[in-house]
Amino acid sequence: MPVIEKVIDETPYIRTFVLDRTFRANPGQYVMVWVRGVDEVPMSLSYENAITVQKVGDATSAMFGLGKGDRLGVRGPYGNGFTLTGRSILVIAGGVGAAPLASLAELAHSSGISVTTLLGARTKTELLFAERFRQAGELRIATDDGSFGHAGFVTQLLERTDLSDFDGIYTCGPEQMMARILNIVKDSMLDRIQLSLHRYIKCGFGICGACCIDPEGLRVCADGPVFTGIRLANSEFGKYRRNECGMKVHVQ
Amino acid sequence: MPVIEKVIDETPYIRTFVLDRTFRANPGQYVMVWVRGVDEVPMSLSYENAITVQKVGDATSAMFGLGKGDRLGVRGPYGNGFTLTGRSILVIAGGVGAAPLASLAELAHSSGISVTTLLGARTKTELLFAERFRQAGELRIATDDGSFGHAGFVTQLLERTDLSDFDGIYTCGPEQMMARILNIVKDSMLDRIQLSLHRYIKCGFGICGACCIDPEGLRVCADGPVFTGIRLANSEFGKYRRNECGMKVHVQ
Amino acid sequence: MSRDITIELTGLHLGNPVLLAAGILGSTGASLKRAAASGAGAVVTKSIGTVPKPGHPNPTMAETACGFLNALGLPNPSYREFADELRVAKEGGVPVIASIFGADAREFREVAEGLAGADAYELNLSCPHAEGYGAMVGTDPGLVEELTAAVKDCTRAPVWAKLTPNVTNITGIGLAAQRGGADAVVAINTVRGMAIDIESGYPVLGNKFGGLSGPSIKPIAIKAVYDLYEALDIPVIGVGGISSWQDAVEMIMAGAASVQIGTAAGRDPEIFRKVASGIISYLDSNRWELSDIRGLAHEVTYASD
Amino acid sequence: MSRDITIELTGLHLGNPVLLAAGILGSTGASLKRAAASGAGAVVTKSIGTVPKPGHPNPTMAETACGFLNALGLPNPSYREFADELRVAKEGGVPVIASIFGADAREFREVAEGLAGADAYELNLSCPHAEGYGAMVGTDPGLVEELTAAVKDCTRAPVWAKLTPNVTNITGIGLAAQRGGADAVVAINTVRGMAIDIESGYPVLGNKFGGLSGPSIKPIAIKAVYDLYEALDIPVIGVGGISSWQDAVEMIMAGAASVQIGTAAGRDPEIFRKVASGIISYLDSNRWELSDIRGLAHEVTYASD
Ligand SMILES: Cc1cc2nc3c(=O)[nH]c(=O)nc-3n(C[C@H](O)[C@H](O)[C@H](O)COP(=O)(O)OP(=O)(O)OC[C@H]3O[C@@H](n4cnc5c(N)ncnc54)[C@H](O)[C@@H]3O)c2cc1C
Ligand SMILES: Cc1cc2nc3c(=O)[nH]c(=O)nc-3n(C[C@H](O)[C@H](O)[C@H](O)COP(=O)(O)OP(=O)(O)OC[C@H]3O[C@@H](n4cnc5c(N)ncnc54)[C@H](O)[C@@H]3O)c2cc1C
Ligand SMILES: Cc1cc2nc3c(=O)[nH]c(=O)nc-3n(C[C@H](O)[C@H](O)[C@H](O)COP(=O)(O)O)c2cc1C
Ligand SMILES: Cc1cc2nc3c(=O)[nH]c(=O)nc-3n(C[C@H](O)[C@H](O)[C@H](O)COP(=O)(O)O)c2cc1C
Ligand code: FES
Ligand code: FES
Repeated sequence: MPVIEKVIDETPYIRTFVLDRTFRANPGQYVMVWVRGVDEVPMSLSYENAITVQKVGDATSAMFGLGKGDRLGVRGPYGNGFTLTGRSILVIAGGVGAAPLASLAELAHSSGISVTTLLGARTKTELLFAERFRQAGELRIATDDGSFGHAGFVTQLLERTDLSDFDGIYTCGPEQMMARILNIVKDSMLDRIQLSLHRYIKCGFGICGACCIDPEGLRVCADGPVFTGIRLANSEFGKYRRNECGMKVHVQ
Repeated sequence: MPVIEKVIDETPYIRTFVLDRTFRANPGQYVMVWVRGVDEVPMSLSYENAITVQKVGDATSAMFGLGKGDRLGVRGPYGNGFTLTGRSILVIAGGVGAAPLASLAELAHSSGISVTTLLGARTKTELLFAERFRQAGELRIATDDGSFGHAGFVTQLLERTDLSDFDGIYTCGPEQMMARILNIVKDSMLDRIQLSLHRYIKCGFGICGACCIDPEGLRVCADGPVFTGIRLANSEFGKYRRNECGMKVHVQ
Repeated sequence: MSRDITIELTGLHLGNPVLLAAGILGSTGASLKRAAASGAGAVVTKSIGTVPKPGHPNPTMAETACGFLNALGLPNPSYREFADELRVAKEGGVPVIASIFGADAREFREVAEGLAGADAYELNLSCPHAEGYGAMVGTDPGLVEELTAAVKDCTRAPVWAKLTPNVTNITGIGLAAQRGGADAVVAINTVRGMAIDIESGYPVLGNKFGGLSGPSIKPIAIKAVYDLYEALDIPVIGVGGISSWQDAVEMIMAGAASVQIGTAAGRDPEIFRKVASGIISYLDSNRWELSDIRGLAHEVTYASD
Repeated sequence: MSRDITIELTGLHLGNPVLLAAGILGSTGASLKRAAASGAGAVVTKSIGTVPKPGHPNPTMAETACGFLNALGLPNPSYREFADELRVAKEGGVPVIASIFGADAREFREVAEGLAGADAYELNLSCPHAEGYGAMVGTDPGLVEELTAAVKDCTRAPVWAKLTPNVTNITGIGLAAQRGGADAVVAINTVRGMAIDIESGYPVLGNKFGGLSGPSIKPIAIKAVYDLYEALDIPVIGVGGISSWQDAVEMIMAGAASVQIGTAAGRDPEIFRKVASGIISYLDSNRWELSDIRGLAHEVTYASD
């Protein structure tokens, strides 16, 4: 089981845990991280050997108590990850959704694909991986409180962007943000937008059914977490998800 | 499970069953042959795709009732097989012991090693694979009843043979015959003689212990069935073996 | 590939004998429909109870040398929420069997009645890792008979009793279900098991122990089905470690009237079609009907007989 | 690699806690000596009874997806013949434990007395495939207590009771052995299982069914040892699916005072030395003593506690 080699404070609520193990993975694939005695939760690989974690509850808080030399249980990588295509792509990242997208942007850049990133956060200090996106291409920033870049949502930046410049759109962030994005892009773009979903993941093996989304019964943990817009257009996405019991809860 | 492609009458009591499957095996390795509803018994591979069976009891009689198109359960190959070394070898085969040795002789011949075979049987019609040995080099024959070749035992042929001509001796046959051979060859030859043993084989996996020989606890099924003379010189070999219960029985 | 492998199972007509097992991908109507579209002859839902249950804390699943351990802990949204999923599932066009659990006869009946419309009920008398449910009730022949009778009493739909292998005598439990009026038994649920992380000493499951599934348990399931087939008059539905058509044929030869696939269906949701067509080719090439191989292992002869 | 892993086990002093399990290669004095020379801390003989037994017809063993099925059927030359082998085995320089079986207390006692000189006796209350022996007696707590007491009564040597996992409640059987005076319990024997040849319908074992061993059963054994460690006061000896030092450490963390290796020792007779030295390196690199990890899985803490 991997040992934590380094902990990087990315923002006041987000830390990167660099592990002593490298995973061969596509950007967008995730691992199941076991914080012993607490919980096991899915986390995207933010580097080939790291995860980047936002403190939101029990397991993530427990992780914030760990440091260099501590161990995490890690299994995976799981899921499909993003598929890179075309010569010019648009990346839209909200909050900790930047985690799987930064390495995608880097991979695209090093493959000669031109990258434009729209990066959003609540406030300036919560912007994640701005420098990585900047190195990979053009970067436009939005903060809810206007402390940096555009004052407002990344979706507003998107509305001002000419989408015909791009062969593909890649996004990860709060579901409401991604749902709005899906409304903004034209129908003709639906097969060229890839969205990484968050759903409650129990097994990660594609066996237990906890993460299935309506109406196709697609498993976020194994068929996803990345889906094209076409797959999601007439789905539960943006409307509801399921809790640990399998009950529908509305996406706020 | 393999299908029998052809049955060849080798002698009145010995038949070769050609299977529709090829085994990658060293000469001297064996397979476990399952005659359903009857028994499972060890048989050397006499060709890469065949076994050659002497009718002696229940399982072998049941096999004699099978023909083209019937199936046999076969697992393996198991055991070590013979190790070929040197430029000139002596092969000594008694009865159905010729089964593993004929392909050894052929392999040696095709590798440019000179082969001399001493082949023995009760009577002329029971001589097994004489033609294969002849093709592979020099062949000398003994029959107990004198119906072909030397009248008497192969061990008498051996006593007349100058062993200094050979880099290795390979033998398989009745235990009494092989024990006598071990007495005839000088001590200096013990590391150059390889003998293939018959012991009661239950599992073939080296797990159950049924085939262990004293005093080293060597497993005939997994460490053997081929051993060098050195390994056997001060062993139970030629003196006793064990029956299905694990009781010692004298080698008659 | 034209041989008929449709079967009548406890009065249900199935296009093929390869079913989705309970608790695998069966937590929503959509995922049950997906299994139906992937060729399952019928689908069994996740086990449903009287009240919403989140199940055990994660980790709820872990891989072993040749299978999986799970301790999901019967997460379910209760029959009230699940009734809707059942309706969606039935759009799949194959029989939908509601797997139900409860602590006593009253609860079992409440869930069965709440899930009216199910084509059959499978009583979970066997989940090895939920306090007070599943195998906690399924190891007691008296309780098994009582619970089976209680559900039989409140529905016309067939009732299947799913058995745990974690007992001294599974046929005794099977006979109790039969006495209670079960139309079939399903064997086996997972085998109790555990794994420990040797770097920390922590059991790898949040619930510490759980149930073993997958290839490791196939020989255990085959033996259970073989014994139940000898002892019972009602059909036996075989489940445990089936990941190929060969495994399904083996289970049918042991005596299974139909088979269910769990773990392997998670790995490959298309497995139902593959297994069914594998069975067809197998029968074709041997010029056999499905009925020729059912229970065949009980009919072979021995020289010593 | 200098850490001390010697243990005291029911009064026996063992150089290391890695033992040869009963029935694997243990049918002759020579093969037991070989296991001792390969680094086993002690060796257990094949189970021995009152009269010579050829065991079941071949096939007596078959490979499964992740383990083996066997139905040897307790072949043995009787204690009269085996007494000599025991003497030879003791030349190996490690404790030799005589595994014994019988149909009743009188037979158990007869074999124990006939194998005087054994360093301990392991009562086979658990072989799943021999009519009238093994698990046929080992599933009844009353019998287990009686048989254990009978052997305790006739020897000063320690008595170990080997348990079957094929029961509803293994700790109940373990407690019965403890009441009977057992100095330790050994868990687990093989898990009942079966496989069928799909080309013919024949069960692959001559005895039709048998016992499953190897990696498949490790999670089942870990759970049994974990439960027995909680319930009993006497040491638990862990066996089932151990093929590496990691597996041995896992078993010890579950609560095993020592471990036995069966199937894997057939595959690699040198395994004892490898496992023992693996345990030493593991302890070294964690700066632990063997006693630090024994039962560790029972001591870990949970946020929810
Ligand atoms: C494919 C995928 C990739 C993810 N990548 C990242 C990432 O790179 N960085 C990051 O910070 N977060 C990521 N998440 C979200 C992360 O898994 C949750 O933030 C984390 O599980 C919260 O755990 P907790 O115990 O701290 O919170 P809790 O107190 O348990 O709950 C807070 C919220 O976290 C979510 N959550 C809790 N458990 C799970 C679970 N097992 N599966 C999914 N969501 C859960 C629920 O929405 C819950 O309401 C990802 C989620 C998914 C599905
Ligand atoms: C490594 C090895 C290779 C062999 N190769 C050949 C071969 O190529 N051709 C051939 O004809 N024979 C071979 N044999 C011998 C063959 O296995 C026996 O002749 C056969 O098992 C007899 O079975 P049965 O049921 O017909 O006889 P039974 O009626 O069962 O017994 C007759 C005798 O056969 C022997 N035997 C029976 N069962 C076994 C068993 N499981 N393992 C070992 N011996 C047994 C015993 O000595 C027994 O006394 C080989 C044996 C071994 C150990
Ligand atoms: C993740 C998982 C969840 C399960 N949930 C249930 C369940 O809710 N109800 C039930 O009766 N069996 C449940 N089972 C048991 C399976 O239906 C099946 O009996 C068992 O897994 C053996 O089959 P397999 O080896 O094909 O998986 C579950 C099994 C797994 C692996
Ligand atoms: C071929 C074989 C023979 C066995 N014979 C015996 C026996 O005679 N007595 C006994 O108590 N256990 C016997 N066992 C059970 C083993 O001692 C052990 O409990 C079981 O195999 C589980 O351990 P493993 O997975 O390491 O093999 C036998 C097991 C095998 C595989
Ligand atoms: S989390 Fe279990 S199927 Fe996706
Ligand atoms: S036959 Fe079982 S060890 Fe050799």
